[in-house]
Amino acid sequence: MPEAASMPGTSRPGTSRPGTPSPGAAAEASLRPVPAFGGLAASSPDGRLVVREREGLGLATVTARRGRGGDLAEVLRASRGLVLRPGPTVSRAGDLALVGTGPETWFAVGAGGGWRFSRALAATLAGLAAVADQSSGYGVLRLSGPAVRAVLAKGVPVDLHPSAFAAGDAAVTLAGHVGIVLWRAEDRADGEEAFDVAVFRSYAESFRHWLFASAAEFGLADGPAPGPGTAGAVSRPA
Amino acid sequence: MRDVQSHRLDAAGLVDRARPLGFRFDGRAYEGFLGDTLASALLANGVRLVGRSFKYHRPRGIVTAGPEEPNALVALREGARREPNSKATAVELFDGLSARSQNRWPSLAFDAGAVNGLLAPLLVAGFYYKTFKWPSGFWERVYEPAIRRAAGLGRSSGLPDPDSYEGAYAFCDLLVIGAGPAGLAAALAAGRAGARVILCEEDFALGGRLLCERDAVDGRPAAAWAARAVAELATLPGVTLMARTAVFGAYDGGTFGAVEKVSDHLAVPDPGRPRQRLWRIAARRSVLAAGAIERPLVFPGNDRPGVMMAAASRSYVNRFGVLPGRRVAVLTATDDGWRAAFDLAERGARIEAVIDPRPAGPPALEERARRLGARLLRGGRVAGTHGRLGLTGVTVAAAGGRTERLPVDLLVMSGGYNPNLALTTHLGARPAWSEEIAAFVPGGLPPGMSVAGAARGTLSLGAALREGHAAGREAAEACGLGGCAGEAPRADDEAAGLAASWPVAGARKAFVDFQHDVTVADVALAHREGFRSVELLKRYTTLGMATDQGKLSNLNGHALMAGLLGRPIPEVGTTAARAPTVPVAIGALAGHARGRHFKPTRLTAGHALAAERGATFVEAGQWLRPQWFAAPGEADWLATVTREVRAVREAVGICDVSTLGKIDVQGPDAGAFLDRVYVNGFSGLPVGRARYGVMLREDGFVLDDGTAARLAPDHFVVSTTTANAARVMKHLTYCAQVLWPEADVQLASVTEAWAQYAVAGPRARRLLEALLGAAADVSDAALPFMGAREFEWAGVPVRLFRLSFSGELAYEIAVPAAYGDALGRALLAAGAFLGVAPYGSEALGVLRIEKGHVAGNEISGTTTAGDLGLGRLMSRKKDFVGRALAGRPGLVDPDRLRLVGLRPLDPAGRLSGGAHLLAPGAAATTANDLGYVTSAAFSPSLGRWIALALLRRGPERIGEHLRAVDLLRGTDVPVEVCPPVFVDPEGVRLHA
Amino acid sequence: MRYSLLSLAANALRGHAGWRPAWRDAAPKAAYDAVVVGGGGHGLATAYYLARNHGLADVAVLEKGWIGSGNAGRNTTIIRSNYLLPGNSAFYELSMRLWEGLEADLNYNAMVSQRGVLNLFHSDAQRDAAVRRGNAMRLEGIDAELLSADEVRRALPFLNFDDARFPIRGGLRQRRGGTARHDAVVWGYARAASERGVDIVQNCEVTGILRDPAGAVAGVETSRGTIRAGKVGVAVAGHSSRVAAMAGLRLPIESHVLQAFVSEAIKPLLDTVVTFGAGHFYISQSDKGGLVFGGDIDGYNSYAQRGNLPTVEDVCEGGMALMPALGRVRVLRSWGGIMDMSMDGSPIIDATPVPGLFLNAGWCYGGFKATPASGHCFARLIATGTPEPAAAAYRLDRFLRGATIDEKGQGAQANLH
Amino acid sequence: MRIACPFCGSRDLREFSFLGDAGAAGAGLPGAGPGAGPGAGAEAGADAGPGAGPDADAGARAEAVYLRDNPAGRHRGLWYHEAGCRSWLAVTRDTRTHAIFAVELAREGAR
Repeated sequence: MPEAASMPGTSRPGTSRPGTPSPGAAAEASLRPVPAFGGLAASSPDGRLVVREREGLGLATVTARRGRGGDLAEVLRASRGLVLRPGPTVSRAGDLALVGTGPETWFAVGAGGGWRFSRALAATLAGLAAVADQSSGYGVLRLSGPAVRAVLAKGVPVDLHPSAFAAGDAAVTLAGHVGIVLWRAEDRADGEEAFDVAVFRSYAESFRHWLFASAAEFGLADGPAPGPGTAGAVSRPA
Repeated sequence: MRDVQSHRLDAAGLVDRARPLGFRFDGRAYEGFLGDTLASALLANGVRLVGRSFKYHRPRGIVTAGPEEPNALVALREGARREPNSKATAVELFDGLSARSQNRWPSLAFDAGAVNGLLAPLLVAGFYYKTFKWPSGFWERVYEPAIRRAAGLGRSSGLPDPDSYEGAYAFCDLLVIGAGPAGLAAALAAGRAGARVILCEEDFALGGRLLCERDAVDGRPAAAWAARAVAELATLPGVTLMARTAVFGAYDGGTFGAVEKVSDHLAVPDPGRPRQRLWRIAARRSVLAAGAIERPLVFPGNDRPGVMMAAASRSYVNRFGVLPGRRVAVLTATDDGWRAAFDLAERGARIEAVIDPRPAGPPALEERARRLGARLLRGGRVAGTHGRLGLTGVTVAAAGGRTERLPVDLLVMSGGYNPNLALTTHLGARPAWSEEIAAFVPGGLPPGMSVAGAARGTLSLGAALREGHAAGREAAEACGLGGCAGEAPRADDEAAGLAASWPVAGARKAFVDFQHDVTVADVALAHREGFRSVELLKRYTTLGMATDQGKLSNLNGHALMAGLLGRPIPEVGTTAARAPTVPVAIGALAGHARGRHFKPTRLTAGHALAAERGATFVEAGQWLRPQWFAAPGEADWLATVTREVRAVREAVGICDVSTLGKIDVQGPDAGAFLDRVYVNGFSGLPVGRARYGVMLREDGFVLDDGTAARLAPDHFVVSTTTANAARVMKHLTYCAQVLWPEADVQLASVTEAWAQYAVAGPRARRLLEALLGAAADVSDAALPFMGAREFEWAGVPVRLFRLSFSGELAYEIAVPAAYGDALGRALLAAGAFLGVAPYGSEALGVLRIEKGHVAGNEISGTTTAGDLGLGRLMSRKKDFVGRALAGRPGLVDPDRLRLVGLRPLDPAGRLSGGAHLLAPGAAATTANDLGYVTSAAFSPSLGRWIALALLRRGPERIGEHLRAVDLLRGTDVPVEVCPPVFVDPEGVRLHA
Repeated sequence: MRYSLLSLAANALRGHAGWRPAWRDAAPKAAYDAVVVGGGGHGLATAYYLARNHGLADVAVLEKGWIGSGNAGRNTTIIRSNYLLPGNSAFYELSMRLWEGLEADLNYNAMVSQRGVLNLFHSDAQRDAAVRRGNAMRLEGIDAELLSADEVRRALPFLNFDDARFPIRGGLRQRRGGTARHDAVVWGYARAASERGVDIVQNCEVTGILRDPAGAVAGVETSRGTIRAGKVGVAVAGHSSRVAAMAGLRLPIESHVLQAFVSEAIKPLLDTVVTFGAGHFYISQSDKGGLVFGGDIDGYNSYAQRGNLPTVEDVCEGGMALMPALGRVRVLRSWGGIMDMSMDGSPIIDATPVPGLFLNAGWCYGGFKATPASGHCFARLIATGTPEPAAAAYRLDRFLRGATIDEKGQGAQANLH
Repeated sequence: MRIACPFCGSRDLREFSFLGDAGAAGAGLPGAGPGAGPGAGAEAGADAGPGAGPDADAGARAEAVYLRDNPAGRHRGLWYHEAGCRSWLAVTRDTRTHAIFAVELAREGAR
């Protein structure tokens, strides 16, 4: 209990006003998702760093059942045309990417689908892997531009030089005190390097502060937090 | 009105005379140039008195031209940006710089503290150990405050540092430390071969001694060659040049710490830029090319302003275009020192004398000196110096002993060179002694490091360049890069010839450690009293513990001790060097993590909603949780919490419980796995059901508690407490990977993936019915207590558990966290007609205390399941983590403290956490201590304060009267011991 | 030679030529009644109290390097008795009482400075724990007081109150706590022990423990030859496992490195000892002006007297979070000591299964403040074979019995204590 | 210090946490694998008393849990790549020099 307070007052549970159900909360309402970074999009004035949240992704952790990694790879190849590369790398096929995050463990990224993505993946991998939906668990930012490595170097203790971290390479690591999953994305159309960073949702604001502080010298301005606001209110189906 | 630069040369040097910079020292305005240090600018203006010494407050001037400076310490900048103890020799001049002298009162020229000098006979090394012991209590009140006031140098502003700092990581094939001749050559060789090279230089200019000496490299003036080398390095794609960056520590695995002074050369940092940046550099190889530091000579009065190192005098005249003195005496035990006479004379100084204690030396030097009109005193010495606040003369003694006073304003000295080898010893290697240069040189080296140039004891320029080149080439080759390293640069192999000139006992007021006022006599006293190991010498006299870290003083002190012991210097040894090699701002080492960003802040998906509803937030580990939601008119938090608790007990409340840990446990062995990590069984749990479980540590004490629900035969979701979420995940990972690697079980933390609200109170079911409609049947039959369901509602997957922490009819409803905000709003909207109230962690705490549920205050790491009344959960039919050690006698001792409830005998009595329990009439002693209050709360349901407590033989004492005694707050409350469940002990509400 | 202002003045007149070594640098004899292994604070204090309290002066202290070269000279000089558990609080309070009389007893100014120790708390749960601890202290007769956040602010206005990630909600203060000059404690005990006839033998490393045919201790093998003794006390914290292994013993101890730091000397800023409750950080200011601070151990077992950067950064982050003015104060030196991290965070002062071999070990971070009581209790154990009541809980078999003394509740993981 | 994680590659010390001597892992446990374990169907007996009774084996197990060789030299310890791939690693390292000789996944080199 906090330290000091008067003896309890005599206030009654004043909010207790029984009545009738509110029609606005009808069961058939649909819920609007709030992206982890609130749909963050920012750029330094000269384009040296561009930050954009990748919204609506399907995300899942995939862990092979004991001894079934080979079967899992085979099923992915057969069903999705995805050739699973070993180690901390990204394996891609179409809209599906599997980021190697640990032995026999992947961070699966689908270009869309949200929470439904993991359902489909789990069905594909039934008996071969544990699949856990993480589409809400992480926010994913795409960072790109000529300053991107200089900014990441301020918190990521991994060598991201192209000679050490090539296209398709991935790392589970830190950005400052925040854990991240990081992978080299396809280079931008102008040839500049791009990285995807997945951050646990609850850390989004702290990561965002670190990112903007670290990129301030490149002109990425820190504005008001575009965190969850009223955007998530219940809305009726259109 | 600014002073003219009286000692600035018209030409010469690398300062930019077109860029004048105004600055102030002790309030007086001066002018210097871009490229100056504060020290060179002060000298240019004829300022010689710069500071006062630590103990005797003796006047002190500028001795060196680098970061080894012991004397010229100033307070830099004003206000919250004040930086005490800044070395004027390492401060880059900027326009508007302001500096003040330190450790003096009322003024630098007249310092009352100088009275200490008169007391010097009493204030010898370690004097304080022998006195100030009497009378008792005087130490803290009288002696110590006086000593403390006198000690210290500069003053901290005490204000929050307004500038920012940051860290950064860098990786390279080769780290070159020092951009002097050897470092430039190494970087060129490796860079040309294609290596990723980082070249760090502490100075703002690259070139090291090349900028300060009148040498030639590859036929060019040294400084011009350095400029060309730097220009070439800048074109090499793999090379990163880092000026103003000091490598301060070598750590394991080829990791180095370095601090970059990003903005210290500016009045204030540019927007978005930090003041300093901490680099952690991981290097496959490293070349230490940090040069060497010239050693002072120890003679009477060697600390007077106007006595300067010979190499420093050349830096001032050659690099900064400043003549540090007009009438000069040179005291040198090296051929190298003679160069100062020639360089200073070249720029107009009159050389009065060259005193060289060596009996003979190269005739060419003597001939050249004679042509300058200087007197030569071979085998001579300096017997004393004169001048109250600055040098006005020296008394020299010729070989025969005849003394003579010479009028000089500058005395330069050269006692040989100490290689800058500290980084070689950070991982434990010890230096080796070199008779050739009479100094310690690198012995062992950290893995992957090589040393080149003066840092290795190589004191000729040509050899340093060759060594640097070779080291760079070899490093590139070791990294598999065989590209062309080019040719080694060429320069003269002029020898620096020297003879050891060690201080001897007996000289008066001859200083070994300038800043700490350690004299020859102090070292002798330490020897006399048995402090003869160099480490004991250091600790007893404080030799080498000043801000210059003994860079100038250590070897002279150790040599003196060696002489007193009659043993060779290498046998006496040297003290261990440890990081940092230069003092490093604490702000730089902390970087971004300060203030509100000291640790990350974790926010739930319901945070914005809670904020809108007026929540007060509280830290729960890294999370922020709503503590309560104050309503208008409520007198204080207790009124608020009381209302929230009543809402739950009488209507319905919702509480964001997303911070609880959630671990997905899948696989054919998931049930068997949980049987092993929980004290109770889970493999028999039906699908669609949840169970409360307790985990133990291997030592048998409770680790955590929570529920696990079975969603499918091979799929559980385990919940943990907020505080232990990471620890439990780590523990389960350990169990799965290390203890039972053969188990087919897969773990994933899904804490972040789900937003979860508790919906609690007699109207909870009605709220859910209103919310979910036909999507789910929440009747008692369909979802009984401890039931768990998954279904889709409103387009999202839902997990609905019938769990209760409050003891009321209650549920926990979870949706993917992206929909958490919407769920919270939907719950409030759907429940408005029921009087739903959001409640915070405080009400949650009250509710659980009323129900006797244990939490962090009870699961403290020292309680057993039995202590907490959970012993009956411990299965006897299976083994589990902690079972064996839970059976140790100490853990099953009936005398242990066990969980009970307490209520004050006086209904108005108030209880507080941390009070101890005593029997009525018992004295307040440890022997009578029966236990303590773990958690206390005002119970709105009972209308009185209640508490949980851990009490010796607690359950046996139910009904007894005791006292809850809080000696800190002065309360003594008679209480009755009762069962820990205060509300609805039969669980009727729970099963409603 | 007695130390006093008078003797100092008298010597000053003679150019300080009259001083004698503070202790005799003895060569080892062939045999002693008792040998103490380890010339740190604990070993020297043990020898002193053996001579002073038990009349046992035929004692040698064997030090492998120079006296005080281990943790005695590598700590942050804090003294306090603000312990929670009965097994600890009585012992550390005995130590505090001995500190309070130490200088008169030793005729040596060890600069015992009772400037107070303030432990900050940052949450209601931490406050409850602080109150519990404070009350436990008061029950033991130890001074303790609870400070509100406002009271802390009045005392230490330069702490971070306005922009803190974990706001300061108050503190628990022990006024009698404070600091002492660590090296002087070593020298004071050495001088006093030496005056009572104890041989202090430096550069003498123990390489083996001699046993008689019955298995009892008969002496030690050293780098300076065999030394026979019927009683051997081991006080080599940091290296206890290595010496115990010479007698075939395994200990509930892991060796870990703890780093500490001192800043450049500045004028008085901080007049007490402060412990940050929301990070691993504690700080005080030495009489010379340096801010002395430290934090957590590096976390991996080690015998190298040095640590790594992550811990350096972690400590400095704590410092900046607590005292934002530290940004422009510079770290001057760092060092690492090897801690005997015991499995419950509390020490061991006990006889061992080897007759005649006694063990003083497992001090974790607590060794310096314990110096006087450790020596006092260990001397009694060695001399009489029975433990001092204040140290009776520090038994070697407590882990097997389940009678651990776990102040932090971390369990059997050495690096968490 | 840098540790070469078999999965992630060479990583900075700050990503790892140390547990203790690899030899002490699971010392307090019976050592049976899940297949042989009495896991299935094991429920707390309704008649179970307050806590387990003294265990005859407790002393021996406690010794294994608490006592350490604590060598100055080569040592095999368990580390957790907490901020990386979350693998438990067995790291063979010299405790005097911090030189690392071998790093393996604990799962593969388990007892």
